[in-house]
Amino acid sequence: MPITTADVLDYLQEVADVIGANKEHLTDLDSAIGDADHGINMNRGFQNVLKKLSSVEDKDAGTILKTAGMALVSSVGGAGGPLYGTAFMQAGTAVAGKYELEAVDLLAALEAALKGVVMRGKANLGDKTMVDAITPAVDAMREVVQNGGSTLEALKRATEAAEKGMKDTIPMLAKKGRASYLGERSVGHQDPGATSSYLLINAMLEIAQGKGQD
Amino acid sequence: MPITTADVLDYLQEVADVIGANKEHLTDLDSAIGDADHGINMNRGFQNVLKKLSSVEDKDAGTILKTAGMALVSSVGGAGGPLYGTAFMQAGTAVAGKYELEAVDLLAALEAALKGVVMRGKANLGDKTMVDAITPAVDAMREVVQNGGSTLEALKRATEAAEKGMKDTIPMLAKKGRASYLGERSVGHQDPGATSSYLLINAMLEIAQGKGQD
Amino acid sequence: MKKLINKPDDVVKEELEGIALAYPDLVKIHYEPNFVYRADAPIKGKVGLISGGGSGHEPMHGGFVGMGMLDAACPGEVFTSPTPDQMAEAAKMVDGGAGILYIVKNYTGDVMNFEMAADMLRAEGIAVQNILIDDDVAVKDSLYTAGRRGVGTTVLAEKICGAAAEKGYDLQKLSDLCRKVNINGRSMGMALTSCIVPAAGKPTFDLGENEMEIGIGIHGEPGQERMALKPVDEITEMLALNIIEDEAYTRTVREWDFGKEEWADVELVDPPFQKGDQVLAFVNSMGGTPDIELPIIYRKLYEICEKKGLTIVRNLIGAYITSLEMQGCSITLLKMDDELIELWDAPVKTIGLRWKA
Amino acid sequence: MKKLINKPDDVVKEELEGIALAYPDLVKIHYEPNFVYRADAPIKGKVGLISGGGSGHEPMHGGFVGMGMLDAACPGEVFTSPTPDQMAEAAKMVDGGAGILYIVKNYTGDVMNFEMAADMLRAEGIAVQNILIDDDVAVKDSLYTAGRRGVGTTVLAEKICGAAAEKGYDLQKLSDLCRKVNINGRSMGMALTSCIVPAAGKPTFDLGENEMEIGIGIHGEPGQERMALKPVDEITEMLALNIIEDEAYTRTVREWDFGKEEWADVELVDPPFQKGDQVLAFVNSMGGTPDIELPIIYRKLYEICEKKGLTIVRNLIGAYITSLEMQGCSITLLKMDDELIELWDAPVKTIGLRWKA
Ligand SMILES: Nc1ncnc2c1ncn2[C@@H]1O[C@H](COP(=O)(O)OP(=O)(O)O)[C@@H](O)[C@H]1O
Ligand SMILES: Nc1ncnc2c1ncn2[C@@H]1O[C@H](COP(=O)(O)OP(=O)(O)O)[C@@H](O)[C@H]1O
Ligand SMILES: [Mg+2]
Ligand SMILES: [Mg+2]
Ligand SMILES: [Mg+2]
Ligand SMILES: [Mg+2]
Repeated sequence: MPITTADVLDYLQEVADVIGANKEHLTDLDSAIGDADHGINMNRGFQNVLKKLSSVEDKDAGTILKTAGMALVSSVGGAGGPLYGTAFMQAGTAVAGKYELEAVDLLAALEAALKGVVMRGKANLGDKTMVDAITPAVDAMREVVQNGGSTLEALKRATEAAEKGMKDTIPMLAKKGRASYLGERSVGHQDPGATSSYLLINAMLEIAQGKGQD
Repeated sequence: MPITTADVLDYLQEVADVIGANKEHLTDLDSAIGDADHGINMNRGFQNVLKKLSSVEDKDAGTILKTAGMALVSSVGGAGGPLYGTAFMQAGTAVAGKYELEAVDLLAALEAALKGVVMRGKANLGDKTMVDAITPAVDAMREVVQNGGSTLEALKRATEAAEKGMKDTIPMLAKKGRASYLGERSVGHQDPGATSSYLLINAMLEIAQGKGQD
Repeated sequence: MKKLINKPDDVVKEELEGIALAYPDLVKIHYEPNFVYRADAPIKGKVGLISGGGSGHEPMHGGFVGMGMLDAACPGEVFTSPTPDQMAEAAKMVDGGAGILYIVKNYTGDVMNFEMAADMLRAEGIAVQNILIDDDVAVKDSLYTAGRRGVGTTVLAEKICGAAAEKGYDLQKLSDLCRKVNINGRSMGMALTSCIVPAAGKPTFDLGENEMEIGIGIHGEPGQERMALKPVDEITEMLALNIIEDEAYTRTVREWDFGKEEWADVELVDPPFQKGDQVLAFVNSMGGTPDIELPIIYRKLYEICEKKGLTIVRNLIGAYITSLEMQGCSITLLKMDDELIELWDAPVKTIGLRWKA
Repeated sequence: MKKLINKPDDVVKEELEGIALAYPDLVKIHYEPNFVYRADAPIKGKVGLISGGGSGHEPMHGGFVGMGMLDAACPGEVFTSPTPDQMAEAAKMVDGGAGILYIVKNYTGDVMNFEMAADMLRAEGIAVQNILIDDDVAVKDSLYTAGRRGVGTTVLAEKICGAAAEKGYDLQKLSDLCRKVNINGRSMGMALTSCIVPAAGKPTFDLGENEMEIGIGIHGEPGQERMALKPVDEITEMLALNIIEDEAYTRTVREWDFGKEEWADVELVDPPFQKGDQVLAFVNSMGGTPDIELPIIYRKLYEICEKKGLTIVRNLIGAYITSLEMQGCSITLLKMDDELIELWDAPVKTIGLRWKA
């Protein structure tokens, strides 16, 4: 069973729920090496996404994702807004016109999202940003998809990789974003953006698993 | 042995020491029902008194006390400055020209001091001010002196009475000074000014006792 | 104690030294006794307007010295009334021959010290009047207390009387104006946190994480009531209603009787606010409350005034009469008329208040 | 959390509502998207000067909207960069036909959002330039960080460029001026206490009773180093020397290339201060530091500048770029020349900064 636009809508609802549940956690992480707003910002953003969805419920996956991206850009602010906003808009462009997404489409969307984040933020791997969670997830997914694996399998591997990438940010010294001002003091803390990225990828897995499909 | 001008100078030194030692205590009392400066103010004032004494060391008791009063007026500030300043100036006027003070002179000085405080501050007995410590002290002293008692005896009784008067301010509801703004909340706290007044009277006793005289 | 200071005993002295270096065109500083005075003082023929009080209320009063406001300000130690010699020396420095008006906040210490100073000046032949500011409605009666404290209205009186002195009001007219401002102004304040007197080194009072003090003055003293923290709309309503619904307040103050040449008891009555009154609304930070919170208070105050039939014709929002780093606020309403509005709008050029100059 | 607010989520909205009620002659407020703009906007033929950033830095930026300073300010949520739609809508509202200059503090979020906004405006045919402020010497290199943060110099740039825009500088000249202010301004800050982001509800960091943070930004974030509390003279010396002895700082920023019609990397170098320089000295409270402490800092700063051969020709002392209720301070030095002095002295009429008007 491919991912349908209903699944995409479910996914955005799931993300909104998960971000809401992790609002304080993300903000705490941002307190340690940032300015204590990442959870608050992301939550405001995805609540706004939910509001905007009703007008595009019957549209293709690309339109839905682009709408979500625009909603994020105009409500999150900070670094997270342009980065995640661009990610969703680029993902939407990658699957423009489609109502059903196969594993290869998902991969294309995630690859486009990552490219968008890097284009906008210019972070390199190891800079202690969301890029450190998304990049390994995209790599893992690509490997599964290129070997003909299922969507579920691809998302499982991607989630594992994102989780590892997220945890790997702990010992890193930040070189981008607000945490970079802390220099050595940024070491030993998990990056909030990498954490939200993991949550966003894990939410895809939850949706896929919820469909009980292979 | 009458009180000499050397004793008066010793007394002012003793007061400066005692106030210095009780600076924090007086300030703490003032924190509870005032603005946390009584000990600081009194200490600054008596340190200034010490500075001004050198020029009047060889003068009569009246001049010494008036000099102390003026030093207090120009350095204590707050309510304490005009009140204690006036007290010392009036006491000085009461013993103007004298180089030796008998019990009756001391009584006259203390009576004048109290009158000065009341003239300036218009507090009544029971208003929870320094008047509540000084008044019973003056009364006790008068009784002893009128019955022909010694200076030491008079000061002992005055000190006891001042101490009781000081403690009696605890249950009082303040009606004058800053504590009066607290209304009912002023009840249960000892008045800082009554406390410094007790210390000032007790210091006279210390000096008299130090002379080992009757 | 966390403060940007060196030694507690040097705070006021070093503050004055900094002001002297920072604003030489505006003010000069005299040390021992300490006072701040207009760089261009004395102004011939103008009444000298002077105030003073403990330090720790900055920008009041030193920050209000300059064209269109005070001629001099006498800073005491933190929260301690200055001494008569400061006040008298300041007066002699700025005396332009038209007399001196002392604006005195009603605290026992301030009142006594300013009265002693006035007596000293008169002995030297200088005409001087003392006008009290006693506007704090948190103090209910004057019979069983030292009377209402002088708080927010002081700032407004200094601005308005400063403009009038600049315009040439004589001592009598200026005293009448100051008294008029005082009886038409009312204030009330509250604190979220205590402050720390530098020389004391610890908070004057302890407040729980969910508590606040209502009815505080400006000396870091506890207020009249401690209560559970509330949303700012409720706090604003509590303060504003206490002010607006305050009844006529009667008390006796001492002023100098120039006819009889002696201090005289004068009975003053504050007329209550009435529907239709025009007011100046002053929302004041106690020092540690940041700018982001003040418009939120003003927003509610505006709504309440509207509901009560009061029209806000002018406002002042900011930290003007403070208690060191205390978090909290006070509200002042002053009934305005054409004279007061014109004087309020007149140019002023001081460290703390400046417009049209 | 002790704040004079209602619901944390409503802070910015209610703040704006209060500002609208308090200063209708000065500014208007647009909601959804939120921005503050001059009551008399647009001014025909004048470049529109716009800034913005997270809320919590009041009076910056909304308090700097008005004659002689900004045309509009875009407030984000507390400590969160505003969004591109706010910035673009604000620009369209105040566009007087001479283009828009965005003054952008160098934070990843602010930079990205303002770039998106500029792209949106250009798509509608409006000329727009983005000039970064990155003046915080606490950030040593730009290769391994997001580059120096934009702090105190922002206030000075807004005042100076505001005066220039009023005088008729075109977009190119105004951009050059803003860049010149930025490369000649340097700042550094410190904190005695953390602050509390309303929506977070607890302090961003915990500091011991005898600790302070050195090298903080303005978002309540911890600084580069935690150390034992020191007397203010030592703190001032530490900040001032870091600023004065800072070497040439080189980095690459993105500006719009009007010739090629694309974003271009521009290398900028901040020239170090030199003996004989004339400077503006800006002593800033982080929000919770009371007025009494600031002149004490200025006093020491003055002494250090003198020793280092810098002449302070202008100063600014107060809470202008803050981090909510944080106690602490920052120091900014800006090298001045005749052009900057004249523009600094020009009339300004905003909520937060006002003279000669
Ligand atoms: N240049 C960048 N590229 C990619 N991600 C970045 C970049 N800068 C910051 N981030 C991410 O953004 C997160 C912070 O987001 P958020 O707190 O919403 O924004 P802000 O730092 O503006 O408060 C960081 O944890 C990091 O993962
Ligand atoms: N009207 C008054 N008459 C007599 N004593 C007074 C009066 N008002 C205040 N006091 C005394 O002054 C004391 C406070 O002194 P101090 O703290 O130095 O002054 P302030 O209240 O101005 O800070 C009170 O404890 C009280 O004993
Ligand atoms: Mg953040
Ligand atoms: Mg006291
Ligand atoms: Mg006092
Ligand atoms: Mg942020």
